[in-house]
Amino acid sequence: MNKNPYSPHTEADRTAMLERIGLRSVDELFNAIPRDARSPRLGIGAGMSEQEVQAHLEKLAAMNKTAGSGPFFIGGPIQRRYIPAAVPVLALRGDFLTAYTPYQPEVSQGTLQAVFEYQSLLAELLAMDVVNSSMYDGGSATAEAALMAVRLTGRKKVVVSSDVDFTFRRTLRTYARGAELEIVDVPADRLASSADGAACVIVQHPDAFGTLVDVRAIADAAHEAGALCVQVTEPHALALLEPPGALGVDIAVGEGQPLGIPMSYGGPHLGIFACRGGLVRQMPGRIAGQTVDADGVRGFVNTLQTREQHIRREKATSNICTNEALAAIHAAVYLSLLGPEGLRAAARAGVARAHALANRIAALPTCRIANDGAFFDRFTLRTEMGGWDLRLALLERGIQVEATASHYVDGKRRGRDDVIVQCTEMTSESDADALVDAVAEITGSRQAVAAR
Amino acid sequence: MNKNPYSPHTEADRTAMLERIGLRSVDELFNAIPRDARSPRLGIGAGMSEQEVQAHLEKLAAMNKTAGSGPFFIGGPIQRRYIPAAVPVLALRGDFLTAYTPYQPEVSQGTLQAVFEYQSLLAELLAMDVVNSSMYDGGSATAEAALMAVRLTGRKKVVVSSDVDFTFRRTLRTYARGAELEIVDVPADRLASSADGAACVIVQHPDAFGTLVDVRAIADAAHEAGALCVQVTEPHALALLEPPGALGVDIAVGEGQPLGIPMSYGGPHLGIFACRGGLVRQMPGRIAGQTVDADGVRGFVNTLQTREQHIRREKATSNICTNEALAAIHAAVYLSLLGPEGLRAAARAGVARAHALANRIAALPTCRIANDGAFFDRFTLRTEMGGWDLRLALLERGIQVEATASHYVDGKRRGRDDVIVQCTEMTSESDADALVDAVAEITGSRQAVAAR
Amino acid sequence: MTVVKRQPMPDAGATDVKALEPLLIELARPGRGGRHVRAEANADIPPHYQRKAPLGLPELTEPQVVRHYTHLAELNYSVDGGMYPLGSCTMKYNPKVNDRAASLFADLHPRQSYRTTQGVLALAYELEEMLVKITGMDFVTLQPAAGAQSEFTALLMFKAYHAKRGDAKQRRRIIVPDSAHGTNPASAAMCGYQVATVKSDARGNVDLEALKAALGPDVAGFMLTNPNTLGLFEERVREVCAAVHDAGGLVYGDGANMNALLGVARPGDLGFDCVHINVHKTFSTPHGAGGPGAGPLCVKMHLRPFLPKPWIVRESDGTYHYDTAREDREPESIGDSIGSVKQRLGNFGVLARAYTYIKTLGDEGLTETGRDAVLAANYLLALVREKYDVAYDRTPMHEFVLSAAKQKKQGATALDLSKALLDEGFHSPTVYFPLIVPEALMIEPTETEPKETLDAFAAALNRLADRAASDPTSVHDAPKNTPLRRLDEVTAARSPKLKWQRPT
Amino acid sequence: MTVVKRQPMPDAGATDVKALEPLLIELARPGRGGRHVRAEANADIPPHYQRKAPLGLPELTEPQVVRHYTHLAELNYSVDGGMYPLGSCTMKYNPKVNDRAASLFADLHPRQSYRTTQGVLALAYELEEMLVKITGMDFVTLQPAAGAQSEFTALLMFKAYHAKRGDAKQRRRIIVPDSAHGTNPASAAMCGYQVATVKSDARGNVDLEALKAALGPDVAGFMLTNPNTLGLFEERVREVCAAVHDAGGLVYGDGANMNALLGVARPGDLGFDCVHINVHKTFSTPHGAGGPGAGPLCVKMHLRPFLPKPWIVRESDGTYHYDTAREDREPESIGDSIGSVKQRLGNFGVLARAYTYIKTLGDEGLTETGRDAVLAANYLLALVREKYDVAYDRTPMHEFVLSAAKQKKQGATALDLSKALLDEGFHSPTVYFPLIVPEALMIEPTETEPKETLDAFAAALNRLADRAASDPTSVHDAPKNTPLRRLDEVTAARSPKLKWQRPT
Ligand SMILES: Cc1ncc(COP(=O)(O)O)c(C=O)c1O
Ligand SMILES: Cc1ncc(COP(=O)(O)O)c(C=O)c1O
Repeated sequence: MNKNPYSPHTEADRTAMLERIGLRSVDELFNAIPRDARSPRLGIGAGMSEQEVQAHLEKLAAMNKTAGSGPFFIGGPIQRRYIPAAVPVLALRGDFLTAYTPYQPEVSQGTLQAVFEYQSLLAELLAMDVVNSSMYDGGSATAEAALMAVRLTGRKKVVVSSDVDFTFRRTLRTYARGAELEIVDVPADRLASSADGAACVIVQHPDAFGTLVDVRAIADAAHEAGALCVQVTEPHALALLEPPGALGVDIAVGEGQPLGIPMSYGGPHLGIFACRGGLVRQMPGRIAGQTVDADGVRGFVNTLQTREQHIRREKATSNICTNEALAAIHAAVYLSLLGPEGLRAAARAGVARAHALANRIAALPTCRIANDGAFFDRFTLRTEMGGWDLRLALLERGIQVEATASHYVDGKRRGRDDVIVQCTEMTSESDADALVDAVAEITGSRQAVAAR
Repeated sequence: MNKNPYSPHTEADRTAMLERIGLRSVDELFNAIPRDARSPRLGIGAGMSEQEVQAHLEKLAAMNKTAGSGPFFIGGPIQRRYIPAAVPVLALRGDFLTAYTPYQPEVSQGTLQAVFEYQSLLAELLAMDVVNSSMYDGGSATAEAALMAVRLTGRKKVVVSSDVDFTFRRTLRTYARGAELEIVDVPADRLASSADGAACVIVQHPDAFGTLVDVRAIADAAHEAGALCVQVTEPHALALLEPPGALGVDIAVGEGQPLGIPMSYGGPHLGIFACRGGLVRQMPGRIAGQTVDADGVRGFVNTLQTREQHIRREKATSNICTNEALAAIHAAVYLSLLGPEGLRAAARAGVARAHALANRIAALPTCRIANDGAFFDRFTLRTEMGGWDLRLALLERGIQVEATASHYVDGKRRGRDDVIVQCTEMTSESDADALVDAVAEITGSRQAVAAR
Repeated sequence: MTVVKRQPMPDAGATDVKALEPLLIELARPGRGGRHVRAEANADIPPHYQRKAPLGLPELTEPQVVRHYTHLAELNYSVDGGMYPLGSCTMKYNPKVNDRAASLFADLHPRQSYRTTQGVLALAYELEEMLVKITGMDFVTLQPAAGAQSEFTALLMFKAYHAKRGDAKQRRRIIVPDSAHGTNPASAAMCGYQVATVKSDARGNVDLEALKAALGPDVAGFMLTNPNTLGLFEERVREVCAAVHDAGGLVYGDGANMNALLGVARPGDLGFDCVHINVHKTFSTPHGAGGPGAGPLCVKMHLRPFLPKPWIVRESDGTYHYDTAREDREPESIGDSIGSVKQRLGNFGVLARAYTYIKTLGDEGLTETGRDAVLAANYLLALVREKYDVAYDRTPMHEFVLSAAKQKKQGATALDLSKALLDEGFHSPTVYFPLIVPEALMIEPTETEPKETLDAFAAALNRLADRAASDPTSVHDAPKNTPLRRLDEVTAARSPKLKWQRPT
Repeated sequence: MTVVKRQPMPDAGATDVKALEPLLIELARPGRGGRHVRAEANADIPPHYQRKAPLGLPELTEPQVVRHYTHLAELNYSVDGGMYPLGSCTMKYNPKVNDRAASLFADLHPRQSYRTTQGVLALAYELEEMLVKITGMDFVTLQPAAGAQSEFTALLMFKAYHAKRGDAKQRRRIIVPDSAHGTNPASAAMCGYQVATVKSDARGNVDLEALKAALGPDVAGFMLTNPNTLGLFEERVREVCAAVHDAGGLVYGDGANMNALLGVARPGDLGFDCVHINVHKTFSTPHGAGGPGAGPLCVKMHLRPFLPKPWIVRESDGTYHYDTAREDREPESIGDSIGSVKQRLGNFGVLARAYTYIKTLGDEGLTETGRDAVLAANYLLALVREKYDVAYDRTPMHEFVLSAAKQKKQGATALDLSKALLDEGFHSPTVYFPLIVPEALMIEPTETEPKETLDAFAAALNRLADRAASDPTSVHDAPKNTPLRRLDEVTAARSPKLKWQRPT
């Protein structure tokens, strides 16, 4: 029996194949390899049967505490949202899952139309002219937006709000090392005034802490200064908030994972990337476009490829090749299922629960909501003891939240030490109760609660 | 929004449809219904969103203790076996899952070839001439085998071994009420001598307690007496045991669930039904057969339908209509994946673990193995305290076994009060240790074990 | 499946037969195989019992198996792929959440203690309550695996009921309408009953006079489908049931057409003694290419004692167990129960899907379903009635039966039309059933087909009627555009090939 | 997908364009919709921020959505459906157990504490160890989302490495062979490097003399794919690496072709400073119609300090955490690390599949994979070499490049042949890459295609060569038998339609 359980070759096959090639042993195929480097011992161990490997992975999985196993308020760009049963059933069909990039459009119309529809759905949501077929994630999409702005303006300074998600800012700074850009972090309220000489101004709305931001003002200021305005946003929020396209934004980016894609500890996810029509030739990534076949039947192809690495090589708008097409298909199925009403309902649920929860917590003498303004579906909670210790204390009670204390970027740490509380339609009443009770107890305003 | 979330009809659609029909209100469609019986109040409650219904079912599921959650030794015809990941991926494709019985073979070749291959695979395994495309389960297959024997012999007495699984004997007796058959339960060793005047003799091998039975002798005796021999069997066992077709058996039946089908608390499962070629015209159930299409291309159809209810009505060989085609497709995929070696490995694993476990338990002074002869992959354990109480004591320790005490058929109870221990490839070393330790402790031979 | 003509696969393996897809044995090679279960070298089996017969299962790799079934799947028409208007089959959409919900109960064995399966019992108990409310009956058994087994179960109960009253011996007959589904007489026969048929009247109802004439002290019961297989509501259903009851018989309700009555009317209010439900029709569980299904039987109080065992009992503390197994022990007697046709809760995996569906729809959703199903059928009929004869010209419920008698005279039979419809990209209706309608085309759109699909289907049917009128021979060799063309069923039956022949 | 010509669907909705499947907006109707999430009526948002722009998402029912994507899926060719011999893409079989295993980790958030994700960290840590052993490197980052991001990551590390040694300013150039994949120069450019190209020699190796000539104090590094994109093992790989090192440069290993080297040779033993792995090629993770992938980067000791953060640390007690987050706090400094290109462990869901695959195969399975992959390629080449020009006539590794130059002269280009191959039921090879081979057909069979499929594929290729010779025009309008025929890419690019137009 074969050592690789997926190998079809019987010993008879191998012998016949060698004969046809005109060799006596497979080893002869490797004569070009330095002798002393051939057939290394790997030392990984023996192979396992599927049954054993499945059992092994179940053991590993059991060592984790899943989001669903207790009150869960961690969020940000990656969110625990309800995934309709039909999403994986459709998006994970072998026909999508095991296809390659659609190099032969005649036998890839499933992928190409689904991706074209993804682009169209996101264009509706963002009210932007053009959406590409995906980036790796929200972080690299943000970084690529900056690089695109640099190409468009010829400027090397990038101004970014310090209220942009810290992981996005990390990736931005890392990417910036390549082109040796100057990245300037400023508080949101100083963005407008810092646009001078910048290639772009990057603002997040709603921001990392859930606060709503007046993007239009920032976009206007940016344009004043000859800079572009890049908005980082979240798909569900746009069901209720004025979209980038209506705020004068030039490039809109974000993390698409909440659109029916599992959290999977950080990936694979979906980088949303959109821009104004006029900028498309500098856009990174693949783009599907509509056309017709030789019989005049509507069809789709990957187009504007002269932007891409396989044609333009070092002059390409990006090096991206393998992207996140399957995630884009997930998002398309998700949006098709939810429709405008469903998406609004999911978004409203997060907002309503967050606000209800914030009100209950704000009523605790030991706590205050630290957002500088109205917030959307997450908020920051400030207490005497500090967010870091509160997070640990909550974790001991099986409640998972995020602490701003871990928001370091390149060593530089943001001042505040709060806890961020994210709500979605998955946040239940009992989750909310658990959090309020625990916070009350930990921060010592038990009586206050009892009184209520 | 519609109350039925799956309904596509907008109010505009409904109005247009009514107009076309020439009515003003939908109510007018129901004039034939007695006034006082129209539009009853149902009182089930309001509909739920998918998210809520999923959460509700997860709550219900959490109220069960799954087989995988602890040492598990319950088995019999329904067994906990490893299901390769590819089985559900393939068998549950919408193309199979949401198709109907293949009434239009031109657009149902997927179902028909898969079922034809199921029949062929089972014919190989059973070494029988003909296998039908499925019965409801092993119990109804056993009952239908008796009815078929009655039709073939014109006799109304059915002799069944009391070592046939009790649920099968229950179903047999229930079915027998219809044709008013005489069902005679006899110990396996008296089967041969009781065949006189019987339509058939029903023997199980391996039997309900795992014991191996000499089927050939019984088949010979049955044929002597002009009776048919019906063997109840288990698919994995046949990878290692001489098959019914080689033992002179006329009709072979069994439960097909272990072939890649989830236990699902008892169904949907798969009734295996096979017979000698000469008997096929009296066979119940659907049968797929090979033919060609108008272009001479090989294809498959449901055939020999003149046996069936939709054609023969009260003269049909059975009333079965909807059967378990999808389970048959599961079994076909499972057998294709495992192949002869895989099936043998799975079968051997059960046998090896059962024998190892039996040896360890037999070594306990308080226990003895109560099988009357060599056994396959399950055995009966007899103790002073009785199987019933032992089972409960084990359950308190999170170990699940079956007690023969629950083997009542029509009120008549079998004498023995043992515990049955089933092993499969899923039985782990630690499961075995847990059982041995618990039995030792419960039955009070701790020291004896410690000594070891 | 998108309806298309297929060409044989290129990697068809070493076979010279013309085929869309090779057989597993044609793909197999000695020595191939995967590694799905843990290897185990030996098993201690006495030589006498060891298998000597060859174990001729094909040897394949997982990649080959995946391709094989992927190719086969693509040859199937399915509800996921298109409209499936099979009359009497209620091929509505099968919600995906139902499948996911059911999978939560996959790893449970029916012989587990009630102590470890409270969730199962709670679900089943509530499902029984819901079915009682939907049908207007008093009690339910979830045990039957399908409609036919439910019929058989009910008739066994009829027998036990009459036996209890002492006249089982004399009541040897079951009456069924001439429009009845084949399983009805077949189930009666399996119960040892003689089957008598009553004809339908001009309006498609049971001929009440004929029924009365047939009724007598030798009648055990009457089996009635309502709406019947013509898609028509039995206009004098209460008189029919009363007549049977007056004769000491019981009325069996075949609930295969229950979709039309959801929230519209309840069999329990119409005189039936019991009714079965095909959850694989009415409650959206997928049909699985021929099964599985589930056929819960709902009965009135007087039939309760005869229900299959075990029964679920709910304690005041909200826990559940089986009446026959408070301590998981069977009782000394199961009383008047007929026994059991399947263990415990039957096809629980299917029932869990039905439960999920009913919970999702709720009162209003169920009612909307019944009303939309009937509306859709009437709309579709309105679109095609000019071109086809309508078997019985009455307002149908959820389905209707056309007759292609006119087209047959023109030279195109119902069979021809059904095949030509495949070329149009639709599955065909049920044909040649019910038997009392010549060239029957039995059409059930269900509530889940959008209006534009109904329009497209009607247009296709009407195009075919035109072709039948203008150029009937053009449909004789249909279908042309399907994976295979018409199959030779005659040879298949005359010289049956029921399993593959190993290449020698 | 079985390769077949499709006809537009009958329930194509209200669209008059000729199309295989309508667009979502063509299927939508105002007022349609499902009920997937809990209803929520209000959300407190200041008017200034509220959406005023219309939210033009299509309104559909779940049944419509299921049919739509089922129809679309059927239009795709896939590995599950057939052989996919795209050179450089390693389209091997994607085991189903890998997907199931990965799904066990779906409900975990990357910002959870290491305390609640020990299983994740244990898996990732062991995967790093396994990759070290397979590549012969010292350390690994799992962060890069794909090969290209891994290249970019590595080049950032090169830059940091040279900066640390003080000569980053002068080292502005990256050298790539003329056979390099497009991502190589593109990644270099993203790092602000100038890109220089060295030509290949007559045997398809890097022209060592040309390389030496190009090397100098201004060179930061050299990017080498081995086996290269011609499928050829770099015969003087050690001299090549040594030359680069002598010039103070670093050697990047593009590991896209690692499948050929599994258990056969380790980049770490050949002189590379680092190598990336496309787990979506070598380690069987599904390509998802264009992604996701994962591109772990394996490096030698001297590059370790520059690896992206965080790093996994294993405590003596067998517990795991991140070096930058012992208490989930970030450090004051990340040292010489370039930062991070993705958070924490990158595409963990993909990496979990790769881990499952490696565990399944083990040492012997991996070795057999490399050997079978190379054997299959050489066998296939032997079957087709008479009819096509072979770009470089040497024993290839896991793939080989044919030139259709001869056929082009006859009147059939590589493009024509690739389209005609679709009609034969096979996916086409990679065409027109590498750029240095005229009319390139780059063919990679992988180890999972059975011999009989290789034979069938070779027969098809040879049939096409014959057609090119006898009747070249016959391939000009291929494909004829696919869902669509050749698409008009020119118009698509000249007047781009990049999203649907709402029907007005
Ligand atoms: C009217 C009618 N009665 C009974 C049945 C039998 O139900 P089942 O197929 O579930 O056994 C059917 C299903 O075909 C039917 O249509
Ligand atoms: C040789 C080579 N290098 C690099 C890449 C880029 O890898 P990825 O697509 O994962 O970004 C590829 C994949 O196409 C490749 O074939």
